[in-house]
Amino acid sequence: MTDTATLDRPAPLGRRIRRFMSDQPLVPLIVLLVILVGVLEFLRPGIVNERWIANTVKFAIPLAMLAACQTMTMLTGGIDLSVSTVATMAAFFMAAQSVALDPVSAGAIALLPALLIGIANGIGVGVFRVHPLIMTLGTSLVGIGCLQVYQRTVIASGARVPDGLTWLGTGLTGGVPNALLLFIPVAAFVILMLRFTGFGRLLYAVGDNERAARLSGVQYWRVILALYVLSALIAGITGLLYLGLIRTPSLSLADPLMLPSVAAAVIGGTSIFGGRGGYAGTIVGALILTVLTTLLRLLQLPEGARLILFGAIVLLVTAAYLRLVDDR
Amino acid sequence: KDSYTIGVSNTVQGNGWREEMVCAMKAEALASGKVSKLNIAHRNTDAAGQLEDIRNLISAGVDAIVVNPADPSGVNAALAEAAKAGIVVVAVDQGVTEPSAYVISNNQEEYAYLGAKWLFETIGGKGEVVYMRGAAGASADSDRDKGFKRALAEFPDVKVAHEVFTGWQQDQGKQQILDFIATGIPFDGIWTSGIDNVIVDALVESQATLVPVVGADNAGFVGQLNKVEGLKGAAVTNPGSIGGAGVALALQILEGQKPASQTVLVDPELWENVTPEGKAKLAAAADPSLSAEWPVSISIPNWTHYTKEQIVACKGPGE
Amino acid sequence: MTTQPLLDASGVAKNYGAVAALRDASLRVRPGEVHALMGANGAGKSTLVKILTGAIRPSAGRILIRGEARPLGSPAAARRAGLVPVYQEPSLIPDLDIADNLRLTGTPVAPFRDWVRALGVPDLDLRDLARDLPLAVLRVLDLARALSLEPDVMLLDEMTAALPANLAERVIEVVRGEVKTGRSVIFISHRFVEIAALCDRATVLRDGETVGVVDIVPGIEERIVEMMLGARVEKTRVAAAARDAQASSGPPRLSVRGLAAGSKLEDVSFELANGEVAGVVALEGQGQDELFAALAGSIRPSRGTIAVDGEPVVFGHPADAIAQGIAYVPGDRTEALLMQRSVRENIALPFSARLRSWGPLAVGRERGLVSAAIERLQIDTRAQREVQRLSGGNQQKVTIARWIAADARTILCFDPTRGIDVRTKREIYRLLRELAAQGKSVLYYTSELEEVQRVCDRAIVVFGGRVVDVLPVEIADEAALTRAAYGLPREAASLPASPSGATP
Amino acid sequence: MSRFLRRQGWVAGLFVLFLALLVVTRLIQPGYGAADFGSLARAVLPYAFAVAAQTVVVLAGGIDLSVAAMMALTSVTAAALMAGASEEFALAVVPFVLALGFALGAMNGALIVVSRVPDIVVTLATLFMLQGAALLVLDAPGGGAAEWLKALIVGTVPIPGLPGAVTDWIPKALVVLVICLAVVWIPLRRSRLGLSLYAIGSSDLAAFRSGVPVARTKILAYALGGLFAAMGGLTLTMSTGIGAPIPGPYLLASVAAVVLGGVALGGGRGGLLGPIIAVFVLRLVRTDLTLLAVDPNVTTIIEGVIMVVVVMLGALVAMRGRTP
Ligand SMILES: Nc1ncnc2c1ncn2[C@@H]1O[C@H](COP(=O)(O)OP(=O)(O)OP(=O)(O)O)[C@@H](O)[C@H]1O
Ligand SMILES: Nc1ncnc2c1ncn2[C@@H]1O[C@H](COP(=O)(O)OP(=O)(O)OP(=O)(O)O)[C@@H](O)[C@H]1O
Ligand SMILES: O[C@@H]1[C@@H](O)[C@H](O)OC[C@H]1O
Ligand SMILES: [Mg+2]
Ligand SMILES: [Mg+2]
Repeated sequence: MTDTATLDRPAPLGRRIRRFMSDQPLVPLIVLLVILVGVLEFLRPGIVNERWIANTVKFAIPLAMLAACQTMTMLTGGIDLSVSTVATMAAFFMAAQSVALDPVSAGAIALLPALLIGIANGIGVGVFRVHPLIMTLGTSLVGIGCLQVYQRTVIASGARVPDGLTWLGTGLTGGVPNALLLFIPVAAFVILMLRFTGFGRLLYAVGDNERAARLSGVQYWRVILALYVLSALIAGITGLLYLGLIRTPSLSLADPLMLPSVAAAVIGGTSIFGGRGGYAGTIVGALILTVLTTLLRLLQLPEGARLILFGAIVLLVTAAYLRLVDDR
Repeated sequence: KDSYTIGVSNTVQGNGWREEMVCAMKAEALASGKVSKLNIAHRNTDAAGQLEDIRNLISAGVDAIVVNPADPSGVNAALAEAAKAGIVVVAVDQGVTEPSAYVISNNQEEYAYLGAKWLFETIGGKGEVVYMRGAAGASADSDRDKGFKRALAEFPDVKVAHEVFTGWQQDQGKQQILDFIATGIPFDGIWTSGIDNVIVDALVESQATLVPVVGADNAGFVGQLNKVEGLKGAAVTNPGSIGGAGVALALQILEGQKPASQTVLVDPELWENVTPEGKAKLAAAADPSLSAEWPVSISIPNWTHYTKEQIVACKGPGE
Repeated sequence: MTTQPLLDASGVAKNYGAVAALRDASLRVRPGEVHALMGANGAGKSTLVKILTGAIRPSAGRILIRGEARPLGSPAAARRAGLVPVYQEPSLIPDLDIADNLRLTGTPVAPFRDWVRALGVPDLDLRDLARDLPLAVLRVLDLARALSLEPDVMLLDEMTAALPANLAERVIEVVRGEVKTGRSVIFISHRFVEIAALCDRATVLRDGETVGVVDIVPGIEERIVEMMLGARVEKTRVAAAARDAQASSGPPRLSVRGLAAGSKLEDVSFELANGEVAGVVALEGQGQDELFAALAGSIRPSRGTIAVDGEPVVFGHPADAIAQGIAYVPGDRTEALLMQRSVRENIALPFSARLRSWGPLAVGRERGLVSAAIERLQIDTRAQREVQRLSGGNQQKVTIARWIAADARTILCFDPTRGIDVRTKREIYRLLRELAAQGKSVLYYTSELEEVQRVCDRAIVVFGGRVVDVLPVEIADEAALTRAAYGLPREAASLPASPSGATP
Repeated sequence: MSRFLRRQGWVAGLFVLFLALLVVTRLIQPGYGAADFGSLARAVLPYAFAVAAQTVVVLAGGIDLSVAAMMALTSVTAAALMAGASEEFALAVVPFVLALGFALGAMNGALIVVSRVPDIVVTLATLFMLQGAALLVLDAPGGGAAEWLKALIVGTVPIPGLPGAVTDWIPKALVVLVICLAVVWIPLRRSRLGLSLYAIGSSDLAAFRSGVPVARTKILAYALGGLFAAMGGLTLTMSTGIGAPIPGPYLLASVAAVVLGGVALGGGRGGLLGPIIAVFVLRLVRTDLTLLAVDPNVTTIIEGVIMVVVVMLGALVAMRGRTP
């Protein structure tokens, strides 16, 4: 049974397109991505080659992974502003611990702060009902502070990026970025989790109507705790990958990805108020932002004009997309 | 008196260079034996925030304030108030226009000029270069821009193929250069404002031609100049240890030894890996034990008195 | 008719995406009449009200006021044209106090106060925040606000649905007085008693079209139902099988002793047997909300005990009650539904709630259970991708279907037929009886007293936070229930043998 | 009384906390006096205006991620216009910059209304745009400020009839702050427009049905936010004597102070006083940490913990209040 069954006469073409878009929200996003790539190729013929695609994908992956955290938390009406700090912490701890430890132990230690911040966020938001914006901002400040204290120990011991991470972050195999080896499973996990697991359902449910979820027996704090822990762990893993890509454990490593990660999720069609959206759109959103960044850089505009265009385009795309998809 | 308290104000946090600067201040304070307490305000903020920090330090009753100014004139008001309260004020790394303040600074304009000139000469006085600046709007960046432009004016056949702001962020810089490489537009050299090792990484990873690269004396980049096969390049010194020199100067003034001039400029040096002398300097300077973002010049002769252990330990008096 | 209609709407249509909420609605209202707007769930009544009051714009149609086309682009414009609504949902600003709410809408305070008093709320403090007031009071305030604006046409969309009997009566009285002054009222209700008592004529909508206009005369009820549904419907009398609750063996399904919760529920004891539908009857605010909330695990009782199948239980969260097979269907469906999610996800929600079902979904099983529940409740799934696109009645069905699918053993229904059309109501009655026949038990609060005899086995009457009487279904007619609900003793004549499960 | 405590309890509590912190400050640094309080007031200025901007918008149910960028743009505009200009010229610059802020804020609001994109996303986009515009105005810190403007926030106000010991504790910066906020806020709060603002924040559907012009009110809320941000930008120029195109740390600080100040993120509940007191508390905490010479890195941790703990406490109090 579909909506169409109730129609007396065929709807006008415009409405049919809209309905199609509304059922297939990925299509307009992909179209937009293709258009952007087209513009790029038009401006600089030859730029769109294998190397460029690999490069774009390499940089879109960490962004898409942090945007996964935003997607999941936004579905519950939240947001996770601690992801960039968590990623940076994981990267920094990894580099510092790798001097003395094997990569696996170092990685485990590196993900520990992620776990702790995730738990703190989950308890604050889920149990104490602190607004996610404030809670994650607060833990992020605490995290940065701890990192700065920790950073001193590194000055003495030095830092090292494990070769495995470098291979994963920067390497290509047959022209294909090795980072996909990490990203594809993560993306598949997030997409399948959201669509086909009980936990995924609950994320949408608490985001749509927390009271209703409660009356159906859903224990909010458990869902939220699990969510923010998961978000922090994904952010932590992103940090490790990003370390392999940039290969310098700076204290502000992942900061520039923070706001774009929110933008990618929004452009990808996830509602910041909860209950609506998905990860496939976010991935395309991350690609769109990455290509857009390249495009603006190639235009050789003054920095100020570049920022203005960037903001304007993000806004325009989001607005157009909402119009297109919102079948009401 | 041998138990001074010294206040410190810095407005960029989480940048290796600035961290080294703070550690140098602590180490110098400890090594001098004359400082009982360092009172450090160290956070990411703007000139207005720095005004607040300096005023808090005045409230705390410190004997001297060493400041890395967010702006040459933006914090003058608080610096003047400090001077009025009898507090010795020393600005490090960048100058201030407040006349009562002492300045001990790296010469930022010269820093850029030296590196750019070497680069333009190395590429044979003509060609296209990529100009990778710092943070748009930061004063160190605009000073360096003056130096770069001065060198550019001396080489009419050198063109800027691409000018970008890295924001002094490693990842930004790396993505920017990878993007540019991917366009296939030829270029003959790269000048960076200290975001250097990731640029070399990018060239190597993307198997692009290794063009000459100019950067700062950061440990990571110096290591690359020594080791990376086929890489021509130069590191221009920009010691973060200037912070230690600032503390030393403040102590001298407190002890009654005023310097001849209000402003002391530490001139940068250039270490390239083309000539044997340059290579020797680079080899001597290399320090793989340091974090890649830390400048290798961890001390300034005649100014700082601490040991490497002390600066690396990063502990001040009483810690 | 020679008198010019006060309001004349014709050919009104409204499309929501693919679904036409209204196709061709017309409505003519004369000065000084109470005009009923009737129709089954999803017929488009609310949509028409919103169009007439500028809350939404029609896709097509012509609307004349006193023969003139007036702009109805916004609620403010509609108000200037003399049309003032009371919507189904409270329209006061939750975070403003009443005085500020009045100031915001330019409502004169003195008449407002008078109306509030006339409507049966004597002690209103204008400095109270709207969010702190109970739903019924908010409804009354909305009406009083509309009245004090002295509109030409007042549109009351299921105004009485959430009101207890005493307040509903007051509303009817006030509205009747109002039309004497020459104003008109458009009145939407699914309660025929009210329609008969109040209205002069009725316009009947079916599937977004006006299918007839009738005068309200005795006996018209059957005819209206026929028009609304497009077919004759048998009128069922007492559905409850006369059966003995004691007969079922074993401990009672639910037994409540000395329960107190919140500020209103003082001391309630009763038992609910397996296979029983027990009615709960109370005036507004007698503690019934707290009673249901406590049984559902939503709030913690301050005193008293609850036992399930003879075992004492303590509920800290609705999940605990659900684990015991006790499900709660709130009266306000926006409390129970995920409005942006599909019918299927809404119905399947309880399946995923427990920690051990957080993993992969059993898609096949879920689909089976969900479609069985949809089938059983005959939910109109035309707009199933988002529950918010369903009509009110269908939304209500979804809230019940969820627990049919989850196979709950006990359902706590809080006024589940509020604002629902006759056919749907009957479907729900039938369903609840079927459940009882299968040995399940239902606790059924209703604000419509006549429902007790249609669906319940007995009526537990709560007054002042205590059980004041338990009436067997045979004598639980509206008169008897009303007396009891006001805390009056039974009339001597009708006193039968003590009913089973009465308060000790 | 209980009504007052329920509605204003949080603000009263914050104020007590502020007084307690002042006492603590005196204990740490017995010499802490009027001049130091003046420094505090000046430090508070840009934050206070940022938080005022955020508060109006949040009350109306929105959020403005562009406040800091807006402050940067208005600050550089003022500084660029005043550089080398006469003292009198600044008389025209001030209203111009305020009008600019108002207009840019209105642009934020209009974009939200027209595009139907959520506030947080629109202002995220305008954050980039305003920052870009600031860089076009001045690509490096610079410009100037009229002397009279700078002097406006230095020193104290002699109030005839009051002893110096009292007026010493009334720094000009505080007077400027109070006047600027009061001139906008008090008439607003009393007007129907102010009610509309709370109404759309509390429930835009109910507001719409009550006849409130929702779109217009929303645009106005953002415009007022822009006006306050412009005041904040001006105070930046007044205190530093220059304009800096890179936004300062005012965005996150403004959101934090709004919440600490008892304004519900989501709209409709709270006032301006709470967030302003919260700013004073947060600034004084920093002063105390500096006076104590706490390790600067630990300072960040402490500020984060304070934010989280205070908000958690507030949440706890609110939960207690809900279940009687
Ligand atoms: N936003 C929407 N999107 C899609 N369809 C809608 C929307 N709103 C209403 N409809 C459809 O329009 C029809 C009429 O709905 P409406 O709510 O006006 O009916 P109603 O007469 O008030 O019914 P009820 O008595 O059940 O509330 C229903 O079939 C409903 O599913
Ligand atoms: N602003 C809106 N945007 C989109 N859909 C809306 C909006 N307001 C109402 N609707 C939808 O329109 C339909 C009819 O809404 P309304 O509240 O009138 O009906 P209802 O609750 O079914 O009424 P009742 O049960 O009282 O007859 C519902 O499906 C509702 O979700
Ligand atoms: O080299 C730079 C230094 O001079 C500046 O002041 O701070 C950041 C550094 O990277
Ligand atoms: Mg209706
Ligand atoms: Mg309806």
